[in-house]
Amino acid sequence: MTADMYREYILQHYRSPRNYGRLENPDIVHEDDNPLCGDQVHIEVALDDQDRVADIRFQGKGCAISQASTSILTDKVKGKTLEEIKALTKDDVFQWLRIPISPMRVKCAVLGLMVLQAGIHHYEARRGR
Amino acid sequence: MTADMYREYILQHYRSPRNYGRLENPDIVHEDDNPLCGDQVHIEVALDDQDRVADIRFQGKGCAISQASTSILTDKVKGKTLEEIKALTKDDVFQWLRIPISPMRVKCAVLGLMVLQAGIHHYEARRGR
Amino acid sequence: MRGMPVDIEAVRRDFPILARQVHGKRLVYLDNAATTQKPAAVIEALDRYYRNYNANVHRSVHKLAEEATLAYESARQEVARFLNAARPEEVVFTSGTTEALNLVAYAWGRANVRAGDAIVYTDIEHHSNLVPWQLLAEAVGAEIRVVEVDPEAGLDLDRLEAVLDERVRLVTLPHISNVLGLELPVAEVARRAHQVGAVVVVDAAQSAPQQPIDVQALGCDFLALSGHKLYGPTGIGVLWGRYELLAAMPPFLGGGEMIRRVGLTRSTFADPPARFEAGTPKIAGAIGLGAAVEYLEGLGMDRVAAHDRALAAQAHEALLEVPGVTVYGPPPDRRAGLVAFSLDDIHAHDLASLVDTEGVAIRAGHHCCMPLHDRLGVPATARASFAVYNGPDDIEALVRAVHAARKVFNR
Amino acid sequence: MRGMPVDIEAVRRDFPILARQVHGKRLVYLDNAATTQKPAAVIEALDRYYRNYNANVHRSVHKLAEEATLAYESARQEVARFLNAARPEEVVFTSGTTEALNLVAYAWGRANVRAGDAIVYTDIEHHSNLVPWQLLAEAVGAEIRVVEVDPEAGLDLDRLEAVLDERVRLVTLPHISNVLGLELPVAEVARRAHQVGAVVVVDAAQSAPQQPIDVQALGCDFLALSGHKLYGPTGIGVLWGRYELLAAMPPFLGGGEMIRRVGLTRSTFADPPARFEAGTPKIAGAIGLGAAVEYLEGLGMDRVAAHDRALAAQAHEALLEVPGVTVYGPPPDRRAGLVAFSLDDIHAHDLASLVDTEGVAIRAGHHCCMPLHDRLGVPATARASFAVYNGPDDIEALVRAVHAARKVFNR
Ligand SMILES: Cc1ncc(COP(=O)(O)O)c(C=O)c1O
Ligand SMILES: Cc1ncc(COP(=O)(O)O)c(C=O)c1O
Repeated sequence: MTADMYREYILQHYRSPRNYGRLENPDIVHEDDNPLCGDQVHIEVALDDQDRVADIRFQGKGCAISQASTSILTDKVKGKTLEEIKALTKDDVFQWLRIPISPMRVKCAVLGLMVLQAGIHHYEARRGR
Repeated sequence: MTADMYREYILQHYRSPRNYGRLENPDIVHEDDNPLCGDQVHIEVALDDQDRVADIRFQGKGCAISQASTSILTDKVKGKTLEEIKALTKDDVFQWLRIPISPMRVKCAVLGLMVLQAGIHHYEARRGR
Repeated sequence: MRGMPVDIEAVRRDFPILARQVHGKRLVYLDNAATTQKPAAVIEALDRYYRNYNANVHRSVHKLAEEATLAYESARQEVARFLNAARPEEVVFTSGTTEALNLVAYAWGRANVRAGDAIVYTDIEHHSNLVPWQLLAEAVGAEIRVVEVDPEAGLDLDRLEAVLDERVRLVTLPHISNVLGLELPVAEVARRAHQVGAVVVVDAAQSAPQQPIDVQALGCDFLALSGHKLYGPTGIGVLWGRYELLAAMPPFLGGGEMIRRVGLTRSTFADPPARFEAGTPKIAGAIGLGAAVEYLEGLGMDRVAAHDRALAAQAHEALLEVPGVTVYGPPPDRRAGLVAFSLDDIHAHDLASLVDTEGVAIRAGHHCCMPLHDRLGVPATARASFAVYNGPDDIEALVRAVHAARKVFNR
Repeated sequence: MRGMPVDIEAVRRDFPILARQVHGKRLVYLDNAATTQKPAAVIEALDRYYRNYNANVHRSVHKLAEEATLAYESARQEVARFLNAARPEEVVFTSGTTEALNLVAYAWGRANVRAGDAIVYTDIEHHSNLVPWQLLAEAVGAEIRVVEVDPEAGLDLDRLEAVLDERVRLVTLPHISNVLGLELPVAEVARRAHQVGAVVVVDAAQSAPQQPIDVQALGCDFLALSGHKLYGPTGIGVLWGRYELLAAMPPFLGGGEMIRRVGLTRSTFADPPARFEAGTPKIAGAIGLGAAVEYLEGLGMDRVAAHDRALAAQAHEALLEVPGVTVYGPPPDRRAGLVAFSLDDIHAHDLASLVDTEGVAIRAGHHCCMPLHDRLGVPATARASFAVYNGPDDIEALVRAVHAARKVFNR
């Protein structure tokens, strides 16, 4: 049932997102939107010297699913290496969310991950990898 | 039944068309084809001084229905005025043919009439009517 | 007869899908502006075609081809009558409104619009009546002039006059906005556009299912509609065009059927409508659309119009009573059969997902009207749109579901 | 399994239309190259869609829209598998082969072919693979080069080489000729065309229903097919294109769905395949085509190919035994599943009308190949074309009917 998508903790992430805002000196900055519904996510990442996520912030607008899942994502990837993040899939996001994502909302749920991974690709391309 | 379209007298008109050939000094000359099946009809008409069909000839290539119906047409319009010919309809052709024309063959059956009527229109336009 | 309302219970029995449940609830289908459901008459017409007389049309002489051709051409006649076209040859079957509008933009547009000419449209267009003209304008170097429409008051004809001059080759507008439920004064627009020699294109995707269409009374030059929004199949639509205009237009798609004579390097083309129906036509689609139009004429388009508008007005008023709801578009008494709205700062997708759990199907998004949503200042709205099988119970279900959604977000 | 022939009786039970009679006779449907009949699996897939989950796709979040979207996208995946496409996004749904070829001619062609460039096609093309390129050549000032194909021996690759140089931007050809039943060596053509940097377009309207298609093995760049010839619904077709080419192409039709961001005067566009599917898609059509492809895969395309070719060879030989018959195209052992022929100087339409009275449906005409018929020196031919539900009894019926027609004309 779709109503299960709107569990209390999802709405809490939506209302009071974790890691909201910007960073002083981010290594990675990327943003994109989901043109279907207009959801927007902007992500900034600071890396430590081993290319692990030292800090991460995001800002965004959009539906509860896209914003809550990005909020959860930012918590989950802290301390992870870029390689580990690139290996994440939709299924990882679904597991973190612990709610049934209806097919038409998948793009909302994974928007944050897509933006983060695209940001990493741009970062690596810039660094000539 | 479509086989009825191929009655003996239809095939006779097809094999030995009436009024086949050309005229010495035609007043009206027109030809056209049915692009669907490639049927062609060329008609020439000589008028008397009261704008009646004094003589008519045709040549053509194509299916039995188009050629036979044009052959019959040329017989039927002799002595008719241009006004009378312009008033002829598909139904007149069907009556002369005395066979059931299947809907997909209507264009074949009326090709001769269409060419003759178009020829009259061009003729009248040329004479400034 | 004409004065009597639509018998909703009888109509509902005509639509097989309404028997189904969604999430264990009765299906309350209020996404009719996106696509309508199909009466059994249409579904069975398709079935009959495929089970009994499927064949390619026009070009074969055998029995099945004969039956298919007659059915296809009689569908054209039915649509012509439905639109009050001067002749059936003015009805070109396309795959939908979108292809119909693109056909005009490519075939008429590329031949008639030149660098420095101007194209006029409104700021409430559906993307399908926006992008084709943008592509045309870019290809030929034409200018685009946009007429602002007030979401509530409608089109001010003075604003139209302000952009009309002899450089304007084409004016296009929606008959009914798919977001605002606003009807535009097409006949008046056509009269004024014709004074500067412009051609008038009407996007009737939303109006054709909702009210009687008389192309001659509207006085427009082209009109586009979609079968799937008109209780007919997907993949079929209509471009109606004035015959003289169609006859003067170069072809659009090249292929079988639209030719007169094909040579290895040059070809000549058939008369309309064949000229614009390249390739094997959408045979079943056209036959299904013919059945849909017949079904609607059985109900009477006047009654359909009254029905849809009454429901929309009622929905508009009922939604306004839900705290936090904003409704977009004209007041209830001037509203066509749809209502777009938003609820507090709940995203429209969340709202639509939540009401879906109650069996209520509404649409959420920009409804292919991004520029209008930019103007309204919201990225997305929710939209309930009405059809002949909807009734007051559907509106009650909608309002209940919206209340419930509000509770979820405010708990 | 693979080695076993098609079980004709079992297959016939899958096709409801075969139960019907024509002029009191069993329907012998041999007009399959024009359009095939549909198995119950396809008709029922359409029916299920309209009765249970009809909704617009992609843009709504409610339950029906979810079901419709999943079904629509899984049809894309099935077609991608059927063609061995590298990815489903290479499959663009169109209204048929004709629209698919025009899409390439407009979107790819207008962006990539310039004045002085050359386009290569054969002299056996269907009008749908001729007129779009003629319109393109005229619009941009390109040159057309025609490769002659020998009706019996086929395409001589040296003749192709003779017209290939760096000015050639595009080479297009039919995979199987709809008149000659001749297969062209697409992979070889593609290899040579690619050596001069040309893009290769394959008209697979006739081959897709008749043999396994592997776009990667063919090595072509675009491939077009029609659903209605592939046991699927009318009004649906496919353009397959290599992803990099599709991704680099500007849009064709403008409208909903194909956009990324729409402004009042400028817009940006979605990635393929959405970029090329403007407006509400042919939803039921795609779902029906998916069901058709599934049905064919159940039979096995290798077996379908063996079946159709065996019948065509048999028909070819049987027809040659009728006095006065001329058959066009390659010998029986190299013939794909269709036979075009003429009988004495009886016009093909008369022949088709007469065999129709025996319940035998064949096609007569130029089969949208006027230039080829000019070359063959006949205005029209009769054509029998075969499908999985045809059997030797159908060929017997055809030959009997042709004999009878001969008698009518010779009496
Ligand atoms: C070889 C060939 N190409 C193209 C077409 C055009 O297909 P459609 O009419 O379905 O667009 C056909 C069939 O008519 C064909 O046989
Ligand atoms: C006003 C309007 N115009 C055009 C369209 C496009 O119609 P289609 O998607 O059927 O081509 C729609 C519906 O989507 C519409 O509501």
